[in-house]
Amino acid sequence: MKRHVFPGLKIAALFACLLPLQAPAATPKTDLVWGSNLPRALDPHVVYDVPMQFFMLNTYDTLYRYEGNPPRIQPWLAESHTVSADGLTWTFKLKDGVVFHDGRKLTAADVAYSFRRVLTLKLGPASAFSAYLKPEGVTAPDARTVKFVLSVPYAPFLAAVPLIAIVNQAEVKTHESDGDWGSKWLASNEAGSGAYTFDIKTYRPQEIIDLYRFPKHFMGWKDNPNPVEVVRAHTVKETSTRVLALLRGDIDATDSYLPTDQVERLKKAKDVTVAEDESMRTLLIRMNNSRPPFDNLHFRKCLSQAFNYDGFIKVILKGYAVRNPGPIPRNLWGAPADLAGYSFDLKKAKAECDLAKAEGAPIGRKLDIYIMSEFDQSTQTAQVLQADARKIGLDINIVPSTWANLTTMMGKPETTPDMWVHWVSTYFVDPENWIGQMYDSHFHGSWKASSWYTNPKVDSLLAEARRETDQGKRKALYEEASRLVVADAADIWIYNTIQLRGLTNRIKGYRFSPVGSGGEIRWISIQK
Amino acid sequence: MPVLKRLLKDIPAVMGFLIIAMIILTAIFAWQVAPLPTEVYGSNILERLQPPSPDHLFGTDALGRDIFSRVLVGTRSALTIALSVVILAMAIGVPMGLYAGYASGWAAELVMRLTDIFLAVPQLILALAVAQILSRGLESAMIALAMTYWPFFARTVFAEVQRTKTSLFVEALEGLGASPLRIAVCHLLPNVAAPIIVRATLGMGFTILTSATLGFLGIGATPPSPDWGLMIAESRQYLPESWWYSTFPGLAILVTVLGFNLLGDGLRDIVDPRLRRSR
Amino acid sequence: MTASSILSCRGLCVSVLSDQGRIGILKGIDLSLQTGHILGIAGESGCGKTTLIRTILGILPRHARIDRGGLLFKDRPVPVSPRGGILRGSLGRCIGFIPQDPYLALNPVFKIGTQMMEILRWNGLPGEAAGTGRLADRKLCREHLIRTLAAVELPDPGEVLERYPHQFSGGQRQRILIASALIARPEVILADEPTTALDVTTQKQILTLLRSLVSEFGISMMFVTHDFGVISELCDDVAVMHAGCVVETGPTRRVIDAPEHPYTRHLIESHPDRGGILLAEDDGAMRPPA
Amino acid sequence: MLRFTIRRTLLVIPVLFGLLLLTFCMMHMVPADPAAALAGENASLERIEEIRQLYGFDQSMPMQFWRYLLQVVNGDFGLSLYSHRSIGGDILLRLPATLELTLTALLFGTVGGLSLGTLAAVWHNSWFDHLIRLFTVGGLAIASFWFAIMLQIVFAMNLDWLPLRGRLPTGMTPPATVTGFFLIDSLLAGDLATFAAAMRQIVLPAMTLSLGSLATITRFTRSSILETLQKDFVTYELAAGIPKRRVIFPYALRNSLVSPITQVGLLFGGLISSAVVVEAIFDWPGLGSYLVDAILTSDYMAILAVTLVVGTVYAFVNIVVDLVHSVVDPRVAEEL
Repeated sequence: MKRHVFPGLKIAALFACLLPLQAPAATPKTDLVWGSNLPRALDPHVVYDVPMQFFMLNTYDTLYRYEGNPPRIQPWLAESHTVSADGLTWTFKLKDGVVFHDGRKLTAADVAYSFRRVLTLKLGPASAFSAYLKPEGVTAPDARTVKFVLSVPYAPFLAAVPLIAIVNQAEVKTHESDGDWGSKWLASNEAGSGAYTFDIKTYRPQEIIDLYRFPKHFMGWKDNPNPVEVVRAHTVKETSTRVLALLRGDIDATDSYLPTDQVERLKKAKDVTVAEDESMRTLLIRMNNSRPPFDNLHFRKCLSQAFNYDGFIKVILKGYAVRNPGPIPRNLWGAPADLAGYSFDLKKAKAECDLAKAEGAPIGRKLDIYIMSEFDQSTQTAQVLQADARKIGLDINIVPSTWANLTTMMGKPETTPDMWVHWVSTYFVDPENWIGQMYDSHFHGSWKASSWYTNPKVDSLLAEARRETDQGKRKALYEEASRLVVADAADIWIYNTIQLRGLTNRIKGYRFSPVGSGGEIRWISIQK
Repeated sequence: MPVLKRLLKDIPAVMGFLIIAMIILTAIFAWQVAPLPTEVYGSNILERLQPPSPDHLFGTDALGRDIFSRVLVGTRSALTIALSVVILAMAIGVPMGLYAGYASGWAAELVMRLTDIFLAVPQLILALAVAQILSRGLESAMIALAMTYWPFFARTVFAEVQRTKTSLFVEALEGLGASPLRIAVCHLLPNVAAPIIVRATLGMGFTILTSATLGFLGIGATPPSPDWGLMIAESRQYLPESWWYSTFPGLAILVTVLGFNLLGDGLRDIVDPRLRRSR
Repeated sequence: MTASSILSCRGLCVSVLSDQGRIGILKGIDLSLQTGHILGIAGESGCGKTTLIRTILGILPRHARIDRGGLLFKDRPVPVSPRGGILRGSLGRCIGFIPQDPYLALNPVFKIGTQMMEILRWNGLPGEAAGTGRLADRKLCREHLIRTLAAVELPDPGEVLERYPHQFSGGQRQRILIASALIARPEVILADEPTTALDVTTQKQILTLLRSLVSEFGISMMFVTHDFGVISELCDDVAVMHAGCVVETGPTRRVIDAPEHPYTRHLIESHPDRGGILLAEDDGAMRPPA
Repeated sequence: MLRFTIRRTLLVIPVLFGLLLLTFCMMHMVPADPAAALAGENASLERIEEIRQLYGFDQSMPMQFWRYLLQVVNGDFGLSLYSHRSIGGDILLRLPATLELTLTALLFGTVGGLSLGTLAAVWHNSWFDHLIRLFTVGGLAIASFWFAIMLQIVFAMNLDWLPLRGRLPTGMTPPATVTGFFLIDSLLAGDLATFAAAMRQIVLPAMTLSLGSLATITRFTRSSILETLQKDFVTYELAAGIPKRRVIFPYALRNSLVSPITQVGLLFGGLISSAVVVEAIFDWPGLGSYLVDAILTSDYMAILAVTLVVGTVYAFVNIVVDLVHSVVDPRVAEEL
């Protein structure tokens, strides 16, 4: 009887039969599966963040490029450059024989078009230039010369040049509509000259990007006998999933922010290594210096000493981070080598708190700390502070939020929260990227300057460092500014990141740089 | 009490009742019962991610807190959220349903079309959108859940009122000149109380599930609150080694929701024998 | 009257298992249905009429079983299954059934044609081997069904097959059910109060139809009812049941005119429409064929 | 049938219009200024004003609503505040993945639920029946995100039987798009290896997702069959000589389908809801994970667009359910 009654069972049995079929090994020998996060869109002039760096460094070229750790700026598309004595006119000479992926020759006009495009769209990387460079300031006097005329002298200009990908002007222009500079098209396409080309057929936004080696890349491939032919970049969202995928060989590389709890496990595994590289990415707790009780120096000093730096770095992060006591990453010039900063001492913290109280600071109120809930470390940081501050009678309330909401909130001191946790990554390798944009009151209103810290002495030091072209003099200026900001306990600076990336052992020649975090595939060769 | 007698005969419903009674007691005395009350909020990072042991029955979490104590204290927040949401949804939905069911005309029609619109999107999706529009945090999550749950009450009440309003006693009251408000509140409402209670009981379980989901997505409760959904979300990056971290809060959700569902089913069978489903 | 009995019960005892143990429902039933006759079975609800029908049809519920006695079909004993019921297959297509409530007996979600075809499928066309679950020739079967529907005086039988039960009135549905009972051209039909759910006019029409079908197809029928009016109109013989026993049996006229058992008398006297019974006696057209 | 479909579809329009109005109102309650958000970090005031005009944020509310209505009807949900990509395009790319997952889960749930429910009803009050009853209550009490994680721990992490994440193994090329459903497209392309791989990938997420519908459908099938078996027509069919297995399947089962089927519409809502977290957990590139991303980046336009699209899909699923309902039970079609 049951034979007739339940066709469902037959279907179920059919499904069951299919299950034991092992999926065929999908990865050929010269393919590489990259398991890091992917950019939200593909236009390097619109989006600029860490996932974009991966895409941009592989598919586009730039005038100069950072290589190595600590990063050194190197000529790339440009052969050389000159600066006028007043620091306003910068002239770049291009290399010969560079071709785009469609075979067109790259000329100075493409470079000028790319910079103008960024400066007009005013998105992504534009903020590094908008204060001193107008679109009209970029010209191409001849096919191999690009000239930039700045409106004010700006020493970190060269450091920011590697941000701008050079796009194929002719190709982008054919896809322009309504004066959008082709941004609708470029959001899901690529028009570069980089070492890899992008395949639109298999593209799935934020899910899959397939890259193919570009044999005619201007650098040539002589240095790499076994290059990666195809890069299949897949987003793997959850870190624990990512680790498992690496262990099972589903992917060849994770992102470079492995949770420290997983590192031990990967180190024990046979075919996997963990690349540990100190980067330039600082973690800090921001304090809104304009709002009581954070306007009180004693109170800020109290909180600075109420955070368990060692416990956080040594126990929770298992030592995979380096204490960074000031605003500038300790491995970058401009960070004072002897800066001690603050250390965890609840007794001293309590004493500072009492002083603040005596001065009338309202320390009894509930203090909000905003976190980005998608980052576990951001939560943990807030919780470590919360737990210890409770011991000295401070009531800290954790508010989860998102990057987009937080950056909107930083526009005004009234909407800026009491505290928030964030990282400052390497957008360009110059102290300006950190202390310059974080503590100069000119930048108030941007998320980087969200402490609303005001100190005229610091402002003038930073302004001078911006004008000065001699790096030795600039170093001294930044060191002095750092000491002042730390003495004011403007924020709670915690660590400089050690980037951890899991790699399978087929990967050779992995090169880490804080810019791009080691995602430049052209250096990697595959062991056969 | 014939209702109670019939309920006692229904073994699953009695089980549900006992589970809920236990959970309510746990919630009330959570701080007394929890073996390590200081470790509910206070971190103890030297003892992080310990597996279950006699000291820590359910192990410890990433900040070295005792998961057993946190799960126990978590009953408080789970019940508070569920109760607030259900009461709030009732406060909106019941008057709406009464009005739409008893009065007629365009306003009543509008109320029912409004419920149509709210029911046109699955509750969780709408709640996500609403919670996102309000600022983040537990309060907005609760408001979002109530905002999206009231139509269920309105529908239930509407249907019941439609059924009873044509009955003789209502017509008699109308004949006696009782005011519509009086009829609705004093005479119709008690008649629809039973289905409301059933809906509310089932809604408690449902709300606990949904709010845990919101917590899991980072929209509901905030750290360090011992919210079950949040705990599971926090546990994910420690898998599969720290299996206990996600297992026990999940079991807590399962047991609690099971309790409410069992009781709710039992009540429904008694209130509406036509809907006898499980037997 | 020729005394050949086509179907008879001999000391039939049926009991059910309940919370209080086994309870006897039928306590030694002796009955016989004469070939070509209509046997009325009268009695109040609860007296065991339905159980008797179910026993004969072989659809006793799981907790019921035959304790003693049995059935004879054409004087041959009908086998009993190990579970204690009649084996349905052993009577097969020789027996047809008309249920009580035409509103409930048809499956609402299938077309009439589908349902009748299914019955045909398991009973087989007349003259063929008994149903095997397969249909030999759809066209032939369809023609057979249309013929059968025409026999119960349903207009446009081809159309009837394509429609759903809810599209018919109660009387029409009962005709469909009668047709269904006739599909296999059985020798015996069991009718379980087939007219109680219908209004008086329809009831009359159905009874007339039944009578004419019985003579047309040469069928013997066992007709269960609690209504002596119907019995007097339709039946040749009557058996009166009370509390699981047959208390009186005999030709209809004799039993109505001179009931022997006090219970029979009580039944006849309590009939609301005694006049109807008497009227029927005088109505020659309603008389059984001699 | 056609008239029924058309009328049923027309009934949906006012509801969707209301939903549109609701999302429009919600969009204007958002704390962030959409123009400022679109302009990006460090944008100048003039640039924000330009964008405000370009997108019509400076017009009157009814005008804005009209614009929004026209846009949405054309499938244009504007640009994502986060990726600056077209939201409508991205949703269209991701919708098939979600539909494939939810429909597979629904298939698991329906086939499994009908089988389990029928078995439980046929073996009424046996140990199997009791087990099934426990499951039907328990299955609805399990948080899907937790169940997903548990399945991952057991089947993917520890036993290593099934893949952990994704729609295809990494490095495998998706089949040529015809329907957007990998299971169907791979079969159409005759690519059995891809089909098998896609099948393995979908098992865990679909199992997680189907849990609720499996429990519900089992429960309704079981009680419905028990109820049907009490019906007169079942007795009649038995009496007419139809064997019991035939009476149960298909006759009684078809009668009992009505109440489980009416549940399917409701269940689909639950499926879509659970899909949000389940997709996020299994990295399933569908609408659900798109929504979670949008939430994490406060991409309001995208959130509201997903809400609208889900509402539309939900409405149409309910129409299909009603159509199936009317096929199963001919009386329904005449009521409307």
